[in-house]
Amino acid sequence: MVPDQKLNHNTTIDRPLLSVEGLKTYFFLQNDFIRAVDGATLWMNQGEILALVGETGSGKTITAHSILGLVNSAPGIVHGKILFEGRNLLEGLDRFCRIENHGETEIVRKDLKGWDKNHQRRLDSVRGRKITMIFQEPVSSLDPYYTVGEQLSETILSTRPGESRSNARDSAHEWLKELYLEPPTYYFDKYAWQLSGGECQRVMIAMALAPRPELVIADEPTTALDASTQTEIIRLLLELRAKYKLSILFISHDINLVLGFTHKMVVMFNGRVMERFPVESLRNGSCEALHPYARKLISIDEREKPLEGDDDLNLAGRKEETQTVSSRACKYLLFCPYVSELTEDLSNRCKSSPPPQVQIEKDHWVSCWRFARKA
Amino acid sequence: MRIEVKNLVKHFPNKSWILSSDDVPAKKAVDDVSFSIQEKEMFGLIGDSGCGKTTIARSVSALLRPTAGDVLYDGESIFEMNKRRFKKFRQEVRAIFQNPDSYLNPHVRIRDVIGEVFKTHTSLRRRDIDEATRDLFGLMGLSLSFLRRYPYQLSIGQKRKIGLARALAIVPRFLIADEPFAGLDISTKRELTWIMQRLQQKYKFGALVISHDLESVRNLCHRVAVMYKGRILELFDISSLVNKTVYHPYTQILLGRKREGARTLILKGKPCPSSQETIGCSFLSSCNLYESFNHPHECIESQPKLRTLQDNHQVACHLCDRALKDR
Amino acid sequence: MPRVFRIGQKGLLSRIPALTRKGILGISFGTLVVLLIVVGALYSKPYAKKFGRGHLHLEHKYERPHIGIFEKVFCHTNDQSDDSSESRSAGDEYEEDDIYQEEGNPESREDSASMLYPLGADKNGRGILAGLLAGCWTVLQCGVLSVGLTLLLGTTFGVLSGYLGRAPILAFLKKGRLMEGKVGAIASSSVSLGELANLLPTLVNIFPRLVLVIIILTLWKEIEIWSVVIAIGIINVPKVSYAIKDKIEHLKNQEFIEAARELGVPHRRIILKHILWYSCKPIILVQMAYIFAEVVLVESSLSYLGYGLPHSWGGMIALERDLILHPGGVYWPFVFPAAAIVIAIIAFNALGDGLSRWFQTRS
Amino acid sequence: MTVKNSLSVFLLRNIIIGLVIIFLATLMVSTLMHSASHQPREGEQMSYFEWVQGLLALDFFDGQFFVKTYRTLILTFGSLIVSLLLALPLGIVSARKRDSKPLRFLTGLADLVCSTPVFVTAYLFILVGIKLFEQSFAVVGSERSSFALLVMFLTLGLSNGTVSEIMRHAREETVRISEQGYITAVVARGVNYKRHFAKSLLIPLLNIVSSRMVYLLSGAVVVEHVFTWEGIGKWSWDSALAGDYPVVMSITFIMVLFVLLVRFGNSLVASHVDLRRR
Repeated sequence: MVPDQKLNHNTTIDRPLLSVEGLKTYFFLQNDFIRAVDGATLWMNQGEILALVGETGSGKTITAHSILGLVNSAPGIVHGKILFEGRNLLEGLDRFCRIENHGETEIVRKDLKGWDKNHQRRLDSVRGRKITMIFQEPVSSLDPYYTVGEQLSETILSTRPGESRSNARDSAHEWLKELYLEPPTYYFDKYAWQLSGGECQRVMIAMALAPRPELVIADEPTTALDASTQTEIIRLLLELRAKYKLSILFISHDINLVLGFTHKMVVMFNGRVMERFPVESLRNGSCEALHPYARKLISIDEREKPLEGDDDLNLAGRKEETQTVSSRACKYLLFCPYVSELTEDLSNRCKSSPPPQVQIEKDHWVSCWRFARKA
Repeated sequence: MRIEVKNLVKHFPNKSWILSSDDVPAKKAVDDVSFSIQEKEMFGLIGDSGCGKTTIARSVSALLRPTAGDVLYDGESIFEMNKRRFKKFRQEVRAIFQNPDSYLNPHVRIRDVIGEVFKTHTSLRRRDIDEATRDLFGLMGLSLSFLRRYPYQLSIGQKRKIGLARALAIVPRFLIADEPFAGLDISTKRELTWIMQRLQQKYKFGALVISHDLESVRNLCHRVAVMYKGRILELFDISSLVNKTVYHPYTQILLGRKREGARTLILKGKPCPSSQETIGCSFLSSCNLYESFNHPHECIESQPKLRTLQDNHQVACHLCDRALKDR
Repeated sequence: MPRVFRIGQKGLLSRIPALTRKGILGISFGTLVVLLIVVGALYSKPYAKKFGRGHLHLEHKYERPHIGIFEKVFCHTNDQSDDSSESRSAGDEYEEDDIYQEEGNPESREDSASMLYPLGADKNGRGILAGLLAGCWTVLQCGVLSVGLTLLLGTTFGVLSGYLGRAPILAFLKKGRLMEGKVGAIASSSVSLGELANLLPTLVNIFPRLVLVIIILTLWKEIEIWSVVIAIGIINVPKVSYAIKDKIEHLKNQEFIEAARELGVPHRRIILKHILWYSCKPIILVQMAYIFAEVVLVESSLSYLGYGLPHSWGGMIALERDLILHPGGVYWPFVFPAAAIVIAIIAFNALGDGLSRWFQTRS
Repeated sequence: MTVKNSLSVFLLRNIIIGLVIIFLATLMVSTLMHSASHQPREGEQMSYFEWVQGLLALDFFDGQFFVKTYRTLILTFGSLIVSLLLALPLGIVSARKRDSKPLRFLTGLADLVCSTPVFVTAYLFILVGIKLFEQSFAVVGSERSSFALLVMFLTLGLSNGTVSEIMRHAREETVRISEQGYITAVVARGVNYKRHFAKSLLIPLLNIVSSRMVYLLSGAVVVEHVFTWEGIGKWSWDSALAGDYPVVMSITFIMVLFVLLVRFGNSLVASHVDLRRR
């Protein structure tokens, strides 16, 4: 179990382990770009838990997939830096992809094959070795045709070349024991469809931790699970984090859950980062949300009555409106309650260019033009 | 007018091939559950997936014949109703289904989805039906542009609303909502809750709301039952949820997903091993009372019965009253 | 070679992939050929009346084609199916318009010859074009009738076996304690109404189709259209019924069927409206196209083997069997019918493919 | 229940169903034959039960019968291999590289060419053979050069839409599988995904192959006619026309048995790979 103070004053060294800068991941559908991630910028330090929070379609999962290079539908990643341990995973890939802006229309020229080849080569030493991932649906992300143990030992083998099969089996058993899947011999020969969701998720965690990674990306690891299992899984994650000195990028849509145990929180909306909090001071109320969207998202549980425009948050109904807004404008422009009281040049700025990230205090950043002016 | 569920039991036989006799023990989805819902009462049924709450919903809406037990509507069993009475029941008791991607026929426009309700239960003409549909959408705050769309053109939240509209098109006296909030974002969930509250205060229909987390029914329901593995563990008024006087450890876990609760729960206490089948209390494997009372034997030996702890607060646990004394 | 993603208007050429993806290309090609066949079929009777089809003109044995490009084509020795197919489709346009301009005056010898033999003549001095047109008529008749029969039977069996599903037929025996334990389990779990309804398609499906067809055809003394229609119609039943069965079994996991039941919609209406009309329409249309291709295939093979209908493309090829082994530069008697068959089959397959893509993109 | 038990149950179930189907199929054929319009020759009026007795006494299975069956099986499997060799790589690769124009063109071409009827393909080959190799393959008699055999395989394998069918399925299944969550997970683990991919692709491929078997057999009828290759396909056709009851019955029996065996093997392998199928 994790002692309490380990969370409170965070024992994290201030060396950015992972930092994503201006990442853009697009999809192309029916003659139009779906800007799943549109210039997202976030960073996390060694040994801390960063929560990436947003609603469905805010591009948090796509961000995670882009970090690991799992986006395989065209055009995919078109721009940005992904620095892991100071090394850019997209080093020199921009020569394969050009973005041309002709006023509002945007043209992307991407050599998919060349990009892919080089990207994979850069990822080889990182993916599955230093960065691993835990997925949302545990059962469907395990191969139904191989037993759990086979897949686990296969993972171990692939990370430690030259290891004998029997050793791999043994360490697989150890890992199963470590995740309280007792007796390991029983679970080793099970198929994913013979186990419950929680058990599958534990196996996934074992697979994610077996290579002794630096960073674990947990993509909504508890959403598909039951209430009672959720807490167990998170407990496990924290326990193992303390044991192996992991950093965790925890993606979730459930703020209440996240506020419980993370260090920093990043709120995403429509593929951009809106605000970044130190969770501790947010919990004890010493800092409060400044961005209208973040405030709406966080305070939503206290309110009994709806704010006006609450139902507008899902964009699917308002596609035609979003198309009228420039792709460079602030993503929240359509819903921003302050639009009316903005000054002329400010509103022009909101419409014309993406807001910068402004530091309010330590670890508290907002990307909104209103504060850019103050700062 | 009330709905009463009496000792409902439902077994699902394992899929039987030819030559494989049914010696395989059938899966007990619902195991001797009984509760009753008064008129104009919102009754919440909370539990993990696979605890049998959907089975209960489907038997209450007469889509599934229980193995044993009965469901009474106005004191009359819904499985022995005559045709006319049953048709009336179909009109008065309506359900919202679980999966928004599949309870709307992907090839049918929304207009016809709603229109079908009127076609089945009323003898309105085309024009009147369209009129009624438009009124309904106005009431639910849905834009009329949806009428021409197909389900795949809507977001999950909108599909949910359409499902609600479909259920309330002809105002029922009783609503069965199976996971009406599953898979929704917080904001959309909120909005849907507000809509349901408003309509309930307007039309005063009773409801059986099924959900997997306690929070979503907190300010919707009047009474809540917590289920686990086909049994009801705790049954209490919403007031005791508000001032946190719930006693069963499982309910406390469910409640614990509130902020500081989550914190304490996640940080204190050890990860428990995966649950095995027991003859005793079904919750034994992850019960912390069981730990703190150093493993009393009655928990292992007998399945606890649902018994009254305080006025209209029932718990099925051997240890809860002891825990109460110790407080 | 960078791939370009561009918002907004695109050139016509760059749209072609999208068109194929949506299946519009396939659909248009298919419909074009279908129209050609229909026109040919309709025109076959008057053409035959005008210039005669049945009786022999032995002096015209292996008359060369009277359309220039074909003479050029057949100066070259070897030919592949695809360029001959081009020539065939080109030939169609030729037929139609020079028929229409020649309509009035077939008196002068050359004209009548060039009218009779625009595509040359066969061993018995019959016009190839006349045979092709007659074949169009046969294919159309045969196809429409037998596809109709297939759809009727297939839909019935499919709906029965899919909707009844695993409802055990002998369950009541178990309930009535007539059969205990293993036997009861066997009976109730093995023989379900659905499987019973599925029996005939299964039986038909395990037979080599041509063998079954010939066995069925021996029921009649001589071949007429009905026997062929029934035989071909029956052997295609499994395709439809399986497709519909699978669809329904997929639908059963969807909640909207249950939602309709909850609403109180009667079973008959659920089957007819929700299952057949709303959900199975696409499948039925797609299967229709594929089955039409099958019909062309089987019908031509039948008459190639000498047990089919009289005026058929397959028969025209069969007539030249021995010629094919040693063709002295005489290819047209079997190139044109072969091209006709191939194009027809390809067109119907393309139509089915296009339809399925079209329906996929629509939902 | 344990795996071994379930396996035996599974086998028994398949065998019983197979027997029932064989019985019904032969019964159906015999009724058809009896009600056929031909007048059977003297002394060949035979009832179903007599035939069954003869079958159990193995009367009909003389050397000639086995030779012909053997020839047809050779033809069928050979052409199956041919079409698999062409269809599988095309289908899978075209699904992996969706936006490569030459591949799309190639698959389209194969799709078109391979839906031609058998006899047309046969004549194309014959013509090509005559033009290029100065020899015709349609030699009367049973002995063939291996080259001629190959041509027959090609003929049957490349026609009647077998190739296009298998190709379509391979393509669709490849797309479906590569969208599965577990493939993504495997890639994210940095493990080589090919093993997982192949194993998931196996079952659907077996299904389509076993379902194409019937079509190949019926195509064999025509091929044997064109190349005068004395197999049971041609034989069944002729004897059906002649109303030769015992021969037709036993050929039907053999063919149905063959098809059922193929399916049985398919479901056996499938249930071995995927335990859920038991």
